[in-house]
Amino acid sequence: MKAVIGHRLFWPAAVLVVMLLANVVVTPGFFSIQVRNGHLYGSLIDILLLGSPLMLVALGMTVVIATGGIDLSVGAVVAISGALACYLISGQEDQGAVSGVLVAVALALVLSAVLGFWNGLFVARVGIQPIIATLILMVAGRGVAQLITSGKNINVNSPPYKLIGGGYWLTLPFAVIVVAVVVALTGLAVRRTALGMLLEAIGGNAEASRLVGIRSRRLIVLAYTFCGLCAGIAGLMISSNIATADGNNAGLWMELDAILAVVIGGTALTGGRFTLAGTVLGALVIQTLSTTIYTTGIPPQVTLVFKAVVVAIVCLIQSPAFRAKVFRRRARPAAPPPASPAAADVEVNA
Amino acid sequence: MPGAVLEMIGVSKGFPGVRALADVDFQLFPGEIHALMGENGAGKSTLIKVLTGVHAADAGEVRLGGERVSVTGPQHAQTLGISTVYQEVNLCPNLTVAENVFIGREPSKAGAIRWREIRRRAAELLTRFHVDVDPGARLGTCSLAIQQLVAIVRAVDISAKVLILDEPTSSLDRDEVEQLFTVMRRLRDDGVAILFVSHFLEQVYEVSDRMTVLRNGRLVGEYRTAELSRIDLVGHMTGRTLSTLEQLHVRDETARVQAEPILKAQGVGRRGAIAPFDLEIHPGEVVGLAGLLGSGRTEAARLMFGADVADSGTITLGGKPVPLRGPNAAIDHGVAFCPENRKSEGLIEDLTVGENIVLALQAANGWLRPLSQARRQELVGRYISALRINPADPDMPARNLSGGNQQKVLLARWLITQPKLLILDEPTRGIDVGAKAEIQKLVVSLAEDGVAVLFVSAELEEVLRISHKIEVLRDRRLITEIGNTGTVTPEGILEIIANGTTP
Amino acid sequence: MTALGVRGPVRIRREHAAVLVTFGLLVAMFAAGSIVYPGFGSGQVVVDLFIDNGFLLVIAIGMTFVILTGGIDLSVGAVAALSAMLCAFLLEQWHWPVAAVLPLVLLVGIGFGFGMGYVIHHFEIQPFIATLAGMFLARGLCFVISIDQISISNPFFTEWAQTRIPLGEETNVTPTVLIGLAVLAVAFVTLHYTRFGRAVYAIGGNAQSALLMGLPVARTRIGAYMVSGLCSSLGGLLFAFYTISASGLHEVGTELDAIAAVVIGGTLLTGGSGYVVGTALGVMLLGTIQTILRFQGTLSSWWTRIAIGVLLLLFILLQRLLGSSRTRR
Amino acid sequence: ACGSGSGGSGGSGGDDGKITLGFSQVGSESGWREANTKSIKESAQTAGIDLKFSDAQQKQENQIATIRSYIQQKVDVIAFSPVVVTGWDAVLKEAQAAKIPVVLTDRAVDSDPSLYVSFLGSDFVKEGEAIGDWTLNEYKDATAPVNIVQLEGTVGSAPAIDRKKGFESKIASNPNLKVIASQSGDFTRADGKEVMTAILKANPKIDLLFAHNDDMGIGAIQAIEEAGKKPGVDIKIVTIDAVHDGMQALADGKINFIAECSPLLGDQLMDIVKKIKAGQPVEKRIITEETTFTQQQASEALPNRKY
Ligand SMILES: Nc1ncnc2c1ncn2[C@@H]1O[C@H](COP(=O)(O)OP(=O)(O)OP(=O)(O)O)[C@@H](O)[C@H]1O
Ligand SMILES: Nc1ncnc2c1ncn2[C@@H]1O[C@H](COP(=O)(O)OP(=O)(O)OP(=O)(O)O)[C@@H](O)[C@H]1O
Ligand SMILES: [Mg+2]
Ligand SMILES: [Mg+2]
Repeated sequence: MKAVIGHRLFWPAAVLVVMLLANVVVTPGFFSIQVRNGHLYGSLIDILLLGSPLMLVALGMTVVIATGGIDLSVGAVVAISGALACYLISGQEDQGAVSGVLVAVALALVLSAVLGFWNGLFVARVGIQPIIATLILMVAGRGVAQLITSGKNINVNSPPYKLIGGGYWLTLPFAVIVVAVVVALTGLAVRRTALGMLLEAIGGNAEASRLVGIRSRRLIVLAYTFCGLCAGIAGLMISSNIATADGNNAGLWMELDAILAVVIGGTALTGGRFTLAGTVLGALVIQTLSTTIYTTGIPPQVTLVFKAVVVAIVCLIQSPAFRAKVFRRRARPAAPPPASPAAADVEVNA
Repeated sequence: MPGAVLEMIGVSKGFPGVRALADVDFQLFPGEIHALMGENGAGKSTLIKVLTGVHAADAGEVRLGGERVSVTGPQHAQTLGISTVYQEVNLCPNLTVAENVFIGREPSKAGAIRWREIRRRAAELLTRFHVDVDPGARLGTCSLAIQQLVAIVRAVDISAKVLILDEPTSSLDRDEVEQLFTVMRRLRDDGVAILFVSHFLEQVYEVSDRMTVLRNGRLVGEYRTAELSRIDLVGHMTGRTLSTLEQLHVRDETARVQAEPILKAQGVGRRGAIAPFDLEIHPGEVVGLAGLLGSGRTEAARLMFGADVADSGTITLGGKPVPLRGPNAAIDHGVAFCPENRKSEGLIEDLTVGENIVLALQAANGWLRPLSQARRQELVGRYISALRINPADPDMPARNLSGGNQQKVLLARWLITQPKLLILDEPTRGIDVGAKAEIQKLVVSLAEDGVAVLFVSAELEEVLRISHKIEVLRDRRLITEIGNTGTVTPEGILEIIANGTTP
Repeated sequence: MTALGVRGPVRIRREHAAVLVTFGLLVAMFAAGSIVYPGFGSGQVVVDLFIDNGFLLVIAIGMTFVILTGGIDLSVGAVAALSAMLCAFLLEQWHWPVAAVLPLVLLVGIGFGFGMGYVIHHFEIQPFIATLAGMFLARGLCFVISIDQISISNPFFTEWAQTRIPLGEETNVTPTVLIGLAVLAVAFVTLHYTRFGRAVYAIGGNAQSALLMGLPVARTRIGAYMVSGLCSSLGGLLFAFYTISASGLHEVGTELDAIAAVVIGGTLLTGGSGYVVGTALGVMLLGTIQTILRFQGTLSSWWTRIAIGVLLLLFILLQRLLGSSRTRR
Repeated sequence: ACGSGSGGSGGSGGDDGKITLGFSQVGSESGWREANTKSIKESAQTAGIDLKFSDAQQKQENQIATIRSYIQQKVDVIAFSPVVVTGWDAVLKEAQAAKIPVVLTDRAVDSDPSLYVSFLGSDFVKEGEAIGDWTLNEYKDATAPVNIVQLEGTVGSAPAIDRKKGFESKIASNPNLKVIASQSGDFTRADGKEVMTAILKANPKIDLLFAHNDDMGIGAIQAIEEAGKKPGVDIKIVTIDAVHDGMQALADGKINFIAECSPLLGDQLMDIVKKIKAGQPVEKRIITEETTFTQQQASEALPNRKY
């Protein structure tokens, strides 16, 4: 029990579970999953599917935040990637051709990675503060996306492209599979190699990392490139899901949601220690929150207040200082005398 | 005898997995200098932090002037008349020296801070302590020793009933220590109660009246300094009877001179930091850098590692000139460097002890070639026990370690890479007597195995004890090199520095 | 960091130099604008810069306090909108007197700051997330108060909004500009001549050390957020003066503008280093870029954005090049 | 809309050449807006008017500053699509003091009408009412309750508020018509789809969907199709705007009815500008010629739609 509560993922997971349960109370069929049209169908599947882009963006963001940076440009990259892919596909004779879609997807992803690389260069080479370096791309990138779409929606009608963000494979949403694969690969890359440790070292103490011989610049550039790539995939998913590239609105304010997901997951914005699983949980919490708002019929004008309250509760619950101060004070009169060391230990660890 | 000004009764403090203090009693009287003794991790700093309210005690009470108080934090402690210098410099690097001395109690008129007054008074204070530093300099640009002095100046200037000094002298030279002691004695005579922590037995014996010894968080006893011999003190601290305090004179002159120098610096210098100098280090040789505070030892060491970039001269490593644009080039050639400021430049506090230890090796391997779990455990385990890092838990966050143990972690980090040249900047800072002897022994045995060591220490005796040759620096200039023939004494070196003999 | 080559006093002057470089670049940019676009180089354009960005200036000044402590405040735009909304609502729907509304609104801003600061300090919640929740809450409350936009018809307000203080021929300023400049002056004095201000810098330098040095860390940190809350709601009121109305959609994204202004002005996001004067320059820079684009007047929406990005980039690169060239490594 | 072509020859008669029009656009938040911008740019060119264009990126302060800067630049006429309804008095007075006539496009403001010369645009309440009328008519024989879902635009924006108002005021007369869910989809396709997906799960029986613009409607159609229902049949859909994609869906039978909100204000605007410059009187309030489309009408109109 102690080990479970002490685990760093306990609280984000608990919050997610509570939120899902709350939904069941309001919408009894919330947990039901059926097979419809040959694929899984249900609210939980929706959450996974619609949360996929956010999970990816937050994943990249986690790695950047681990190095002590931040990437505000992810929303713009999401828009650019979707716009470019749709632009290329819509220009093709046969939109359904797999090869054409593959080329478009590849180009969009390369461009996204290049944009991430560009951010990385500014942060690591030129030495501009990450928030400003990426702010530039956040502003200009949105313009680039609109430039590609000429400010209009680009519709595509391409079944292979539709698969990425809205299709199903083996009854499972393809996007969810992609996310699972990317998360797994990232997890392996980060924890099975020394990458994670080195990134944490850079975020934890940049000067000490330099003196220990870590080639931090390369790794920082790598982190931003990866983040750009993740945002690129997310952009494909979003545009594929609605079969439209919306350069104006795709990924708008997504950077805030992504950072929020990272933080809810338990990674500190100051850099250093990070957890990918926590980030995935954080993204799911956010997606569940939106779905909850829609299904429970919270009026639009109080949506934000509701969000604020939930975010506040989530954060307070997660904060050891809060739990110590509030719950202990209340628990104290009832607590057994300090003679029982086990009880004391739990308190320390809780 | 007047009543105790400060008293701790039955104080306990535990951290997850560690019992840092267990039922400790402690008394401090006005007009005494009281030394708190113990090995690394014995609980000295924890006791001090409980006293000043940084940590809340799990049990026990603190009495001030006979009355029970519950100190809520350093600010509260200050208002109660307790002024503290904590271990490791705890000042604000982004503010000026003068401001660090006065912040929180700035002289002001009608709410507006009087800067001129601050600068004037700071300059006065610094001169009084013979600290030669511009009060307007940003603290972060000053050497660690200066920072330590500034912290002392600040604490002493806060006129208090109780003055607590946690390892204030770890980076200081004799002169500075002497000045500090003069001030301490004067304050004692004025009735101030002083709590003093140091791993230098000579200093403790020189200045303290009484001492309290801790071991593993438990009180061993309270003694009058005059009545306790050093051997007994060490015995109390370590719980063992120790005989290795003596010298270790193992020098083999013949082997090293013939070999090619592992590092050769020609005209290497950096404007504003250190004048161009020449230096050769051979395999198996221990080269000591001696000089007074601010003489440029750290700067010289950093240039040879590429931590700072030299703006003149060439460095030859293993026979080839290597441009050092950063630490990586040096590391690739087998150079290792333990910086003097372990908190900001060495340790990565977020990471665990084990991760900190393997970091240098892993960085050299590159991220794609991780150490296998087994090898990692083996290496970490070996060095934790070899250096007696305590607690011996590789998964503990490094920030939770006591100061001395953190230093050992840094040493382990570089030893693991099996360097050809090991640059150690104040490696024994804050390390207890037993461990210090072990580190010195380690350096000697490394040298016997053919490793070259560049050894920087503020403690001349230590430099003399283990180095084959000594480079003497003054005013950021290397003035001479002397072979350590056994006739050289600390006084002799001081004389060279004073006379400014140039080769 | 230990002993660097550069000695203290030189270093400090270098920091001042960074502000000077920013100022120089700003002037250069303005000069370039004057040469390219007719009518750009007039005094009124400069003054308009202040008029149009007065509220941002005030908000960014508050943000400077928070960033100096090493925190961040995402709620500023929403708190500003809420303040304007509350003000408009009380004046128009409940017909409260101006003398009661204005102080109350400012108090609400301070209260918001206090709440977020309290949570951040005592419950150790990351500033980003605490203020993000504050942003949601404030923005949400706007819509709870009124989903519609509210026009302010209060005579005092409309009077003030149209007051112009002449500065020579053809050039005049609004009183809000003077308020903005006054806030700047007060902030400068507070940061450099009061204990509170110095403690703000100390906490940003190293909060742990500041605590051990016996500084009132809790009070200072919460205070910084209260200053930011106050500045936000004052900024919101200025905006209400500027538009004589309130809307829940006002000042969306202002937090990013404010952060950008602060950081462009040379303040480190990690805290402890920076000047409020730099922030003012940062605000002016953002304003100047917009003005240039307005005078250009031929760009499509997307080229406008791209141009903003490019101008920002050029500016920051030049700033980096001419300013503190860190020769350390 | 109405074709003015090239009315006068080379701008206004005895003036110093071309007319300069300063136009401040809200932003570039949607395809509709882009069509609006394009129309204005193209019409200005054909009309030989020198257009100064600026994008306010959804910020009122930017728009006010832009208008100020047009006053500085001494343009002949200022036109703008206000971001919000309120807060324009001060800057409009400045324009008046500088004797520069102002024309509002697309959205109205609540300032004193004497401060601007003319308003050219749509009436969002009317659009909502048109939808409401259609709904009343469609379900006039309904005996059981009709479950309506509403996808609102951006919270607090004028079109969202007014369309909702217009719609709800109309359907209030029939107690059978019930709005069972009303959520904001932010005027975007992606959000429209996401919101509808969730609402479909929570509400098994939905009869009618009213989306505040075509984009959200199209997003919702996808959600409905993915839920295995037939848009336009199982769930009837009504929207506003009549942009190309919407019209296509209408013609395809996936949408049942659209109230037009035309972005093509360019020609009309240029006409007004010229009239003003020529000293001719213009109407205070010109509602763009807008209509409504049924599926039948859509198929007919589709081939010659410009946007
Ligand atoms: N914040 C903390 N969390 C967990 N353990 C801690 C913490 N601070 C100290 N400890 C542990 O408490 C014990 C006592 O540490 P303390 O710093 O008091 O030692 P010390 O006597 O000052 O040693 P040194 O001479 O090395 O400074 C050590 O085992 C240390 O690891
Ligand atoms: N008294 C001083 N006044 C100003 N600057 C100083 C002073 N002492 C040291 N410095 C700075 O530190 C540099 C040399 O310090 P360094 O750390 O190399 O000395 P050190 O010999 O290692 O002494 P220590 O490590 O004991 O401080 C000088 O170049 C100077 O920049
Ligand atoms: Mg200690
Ligand atoms: Mg040194």
